[in-house]
Amino acid sequence: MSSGLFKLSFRHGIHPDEHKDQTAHRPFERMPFADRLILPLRQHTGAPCEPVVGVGAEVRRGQVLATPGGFVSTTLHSPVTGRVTALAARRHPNGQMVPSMEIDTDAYSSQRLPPASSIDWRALTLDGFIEEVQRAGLVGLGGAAFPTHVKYKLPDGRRCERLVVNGCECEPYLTSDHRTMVERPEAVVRGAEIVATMLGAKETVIGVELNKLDAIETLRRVVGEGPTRVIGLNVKYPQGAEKMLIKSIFDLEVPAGKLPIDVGIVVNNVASMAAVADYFDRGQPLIERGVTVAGPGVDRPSNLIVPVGTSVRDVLRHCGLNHETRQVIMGGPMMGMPLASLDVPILKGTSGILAFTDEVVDHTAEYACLKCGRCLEACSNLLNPARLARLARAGRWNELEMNYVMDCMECGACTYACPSGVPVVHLIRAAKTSIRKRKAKGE
Amino acid sequence: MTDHAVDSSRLYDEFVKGIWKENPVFVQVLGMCPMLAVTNSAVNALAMGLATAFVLIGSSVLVSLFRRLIPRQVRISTYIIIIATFVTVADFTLEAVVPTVHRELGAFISLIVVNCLILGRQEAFASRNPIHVALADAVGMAIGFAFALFCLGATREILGSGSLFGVSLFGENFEPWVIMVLPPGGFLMLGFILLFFNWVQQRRTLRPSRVSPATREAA
Amino acid sequence: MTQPEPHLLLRAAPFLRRGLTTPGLMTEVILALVPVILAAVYFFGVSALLVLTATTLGAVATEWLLSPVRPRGVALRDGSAILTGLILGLCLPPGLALWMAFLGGVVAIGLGKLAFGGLGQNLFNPALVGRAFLQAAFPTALTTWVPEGTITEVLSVRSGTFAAPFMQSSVDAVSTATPLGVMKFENVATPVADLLLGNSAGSLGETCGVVIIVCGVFMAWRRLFDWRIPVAILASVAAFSAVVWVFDPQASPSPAFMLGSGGLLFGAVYMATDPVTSPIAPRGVWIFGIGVGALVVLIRLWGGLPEGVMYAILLMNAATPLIDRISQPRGFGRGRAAA
Amino acid sequence: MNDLLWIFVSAMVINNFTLYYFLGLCPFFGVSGQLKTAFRLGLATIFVMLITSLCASFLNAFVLPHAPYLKLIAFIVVIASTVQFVEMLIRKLSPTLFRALGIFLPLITTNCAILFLALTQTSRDYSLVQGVSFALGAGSGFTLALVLMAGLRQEASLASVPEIVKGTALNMIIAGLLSLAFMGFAGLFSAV
Repeated sequence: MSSGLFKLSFRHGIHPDEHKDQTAHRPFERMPFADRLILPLRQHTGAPCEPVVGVGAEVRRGQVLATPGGFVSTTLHSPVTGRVTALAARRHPNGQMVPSMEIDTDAYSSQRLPPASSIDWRALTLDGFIEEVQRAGLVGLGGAAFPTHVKYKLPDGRRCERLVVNGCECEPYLTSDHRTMVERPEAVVRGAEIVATMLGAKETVIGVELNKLDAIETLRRVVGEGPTRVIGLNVKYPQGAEKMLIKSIFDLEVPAGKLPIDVGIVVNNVASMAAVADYFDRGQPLIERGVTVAGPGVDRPSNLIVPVGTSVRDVLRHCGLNHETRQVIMGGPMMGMPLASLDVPILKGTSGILAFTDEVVDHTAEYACLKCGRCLEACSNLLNPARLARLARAGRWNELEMNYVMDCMECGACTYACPSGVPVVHLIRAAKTSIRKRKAKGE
Repeated sequence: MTDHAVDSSRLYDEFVKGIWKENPVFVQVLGMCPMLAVTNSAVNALAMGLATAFVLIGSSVLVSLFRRLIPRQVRISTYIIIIATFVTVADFTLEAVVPTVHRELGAFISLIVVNCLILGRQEAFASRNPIHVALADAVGMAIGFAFALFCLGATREILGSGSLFGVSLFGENFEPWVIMVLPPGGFLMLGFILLFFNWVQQRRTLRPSRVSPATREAA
Repeated sequence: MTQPEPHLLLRAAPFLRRGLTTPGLMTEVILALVPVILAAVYFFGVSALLVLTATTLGAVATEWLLSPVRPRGVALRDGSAILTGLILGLCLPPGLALWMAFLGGVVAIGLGKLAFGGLGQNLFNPALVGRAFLQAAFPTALTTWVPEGTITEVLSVRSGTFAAPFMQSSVDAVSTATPLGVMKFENVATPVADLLLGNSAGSLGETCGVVIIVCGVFMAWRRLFDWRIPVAILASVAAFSAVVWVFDPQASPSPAFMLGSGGLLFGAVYMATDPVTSPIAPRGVWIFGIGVGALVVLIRLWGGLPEGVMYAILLMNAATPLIDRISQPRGFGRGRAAA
Repeated sequence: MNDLLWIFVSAMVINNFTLYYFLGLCPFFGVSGQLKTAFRLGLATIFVMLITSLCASFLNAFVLPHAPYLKLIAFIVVIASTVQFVEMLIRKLSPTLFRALGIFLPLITTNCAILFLALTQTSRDYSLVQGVSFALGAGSGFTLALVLMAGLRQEASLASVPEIVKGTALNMIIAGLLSLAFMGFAGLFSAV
């Protein structure tokens, strides 16, 4: 227990109300297969994938639908047995129309995965392993949906010394990672073991916030006396951000503009680890994921195993969407996406669906910035958000860059903390976009 | 139009512009050092205005007269020496005629030499124009400058001492706003006057657009 | 089975707020001023109330009339104009002519705040701008101190209070000097206990040290201001004056006297802590506080004026942009600590 | 010693050239938009003021007693040419220093603060050392005011200043408030 009691943390950050008890004790249930799934060809960061089946094709559950469109891209599998009915532009949760594949579920299929043998990963080279991970369609399940295999491609001259498994789940409301750790600790540890062995990491650390004591305990029991450590971390947002997690665990700051691998660390989400284990042990690619459905807008908050591509409307109906809902968020309440329509699919990176009613929707009126410094104390990136917001309003691009605006990870802590209701992170986000555009134009 | 008419209307334009449209203080914000330092009373302001006018007009005429004789390379130094000469004359004259005012203005009379307004007019105008045009310009600018000084001096004296030209305006019981004769009052008062000036300009530019539809209808 | 499509709100993340609001914070600060106001009324009677009303009216009227925020009056909702008016009133002498107090409120908001674009944009503390303007405009009236009252005289009002606008307020026979004045010009120190309990002459809000300290602790606890500012100011005043005092205990005031007298406590708690005009980063805040403390000691001990808190804070307000510049947070993964 | 200190402090903060005597307002408003330029101009001014003070002491001792009516012209001509000479010297000796300060030198020569320094020093009959103290005080006071002003103006440039206040009026108001704050230094060290 000793290591769990250390005050492990990073500087600044915020303590929003957790709202996790709604679902923290609800075990995963399986969401029934919907009649129709929509699978955008781009559910991950990077290039879209390229379809290998045409309209009208009969597909089995787990069959490859599309192959990677580049290295930073991944494979797409069919979450159901059924028929491809369309290959056309469909609404993406981000609001844009993107090329997607539509599949009608075969109502008479058992939807059983075809039996597949486990893969002898120990026989693989690192490059072979990376290919397999890409073939599994894995992306980071924490929310950013960055193709997992890309992280394993170590840059020249870099070695992976340590593997960090991210079980912080610092976003309020969300508990799907929590449930994964409690219900499938073996898979999490097994996945971590596979990755650590392949990357040659000497040390594996699973970081879990101390508001999930049962998860810590369960994981510790599974880990036993092995080389893997489970570390309890003080609860604080945004601890789930890679660099903050590394700071908390190792008291190490990843230099600005660099990646964790530059200090010899690879960070993976707990659910991603379980997905790795699923693929290498059972041959199951990433076709479904755990999603927390919560918020006062649903009558039955739950943790669901949802086939990727299921529409948000189906998921919310399954949990009893009520009439008071005013706002639906995909992801967590701090960094998630607001949905304009419910007819958008659950993606590989969707960790939660939150339905907010008027009571919880933020109605803060905007007042003048008083330079009170609360955003500064919230910013774990050690920036001066108040100044950045003012500069962003004035369009002072050069000064913004001099004040490290590009370091901002848009965690939203500044906006959360602002008593004047200034949309700090929105201004910063817009400024970053403008700066990137100007750079693209200029160079 | 005859040449003569063109000439006289141009003279008039050059003369008038300095008073309002290109007022050296309110619009060009030149010569602020004497502007603020000596305007704590109307008398001082006026004396300073007159002294500056004398130097400005005198040196403009002289520079314009010799404009073809002054070599380009040393023109600035020549202007400064001409100006300095006039300032010395003004300095000694004031000392002889109104010693009290001279004492109050102190070193600021000498500082007319480095008033950027005067040097600026020589460089930008007098050295490029015939003598009568230069004279019109100088007189206009001098009046504009003196007018601005007077405005500032008068307001500061009225608020700061409750008097104008030393004559008490509001009776015995008036509580003077001492700050107005102190340095901060100078800055603030000029700020207010400029603000007022901006306000007038703004209303002028706003008015046509606001009124135009109605006017058009009426027409 | 058919459910109505909820009319969905589209606002970008984050979707949660901490639940603090600017008007809420302002209200709390105003509440924290109430004990000081009550103390002022206790010591100076009705005239204290009159002065406070006049400054607040001046401030509010100016904000209403000149604020660019439309519709008119919306700018008043954040409560900052009232706060400015009250704080200004509390640093004026009791019995001041009401038209002067009103003018102070007008100048504080007009010149100190609205000229720069309103709340959050001002460079100098508005209340102090008003106070410094009055001090420079009417030096005599602003340094005419009536003795702290007794309960029996609660209703008495100085005759000059109601002087017609722009006219002198005739000076009453009874006037006295503040403890700092007595110290400066007669080298006699008022007992510290009297300073803390309010048994001395001075501005409305500054005489009763105990009340200010209690309110300050309350505000620090509610995190209404950065506690570092008053701590830095008071500690540095104590430290600097202690050094001087140790060398020359006869001619210089004791640190305790320095802390308790004049507007130091009031200024440190209510005026220097204005977030708009003080640095934002903790490091900058320390520099700011120590700067104020050093200037206070400098002006009080070697300057021509008995009291320097107001000027010290104004000067450090002026230096705040520069301090902010050198005390920027360093950025995660930058500087020494970066791996 | 106290005398020198008082001359220094007085010229620096009590009777600050810019905020009390309204001198050097052109560069004060012209250059204070940028902090870095403001600081460099300030340093250059200190330097020119030192030279001015030395020149004025020299002229007062050797030239002006014979021709008092030449005071103004002599000051201007001698100071300008000395500064010009020093400028050439710096350009030769240290190009870096020249790039940092040199470009400002000719500008400053025509600054009324310089002439005022020379005239005041003369009328107060300062000795050489007193003159140097005076020049240092005036120069650092000018720098202080300039740098504070630059900081404030940069801050104000981010504020939503009303249209009619923007520009010179705002600068005047900032300068006025700064000057008001400097009134706190009144009488500093006068009792010492």
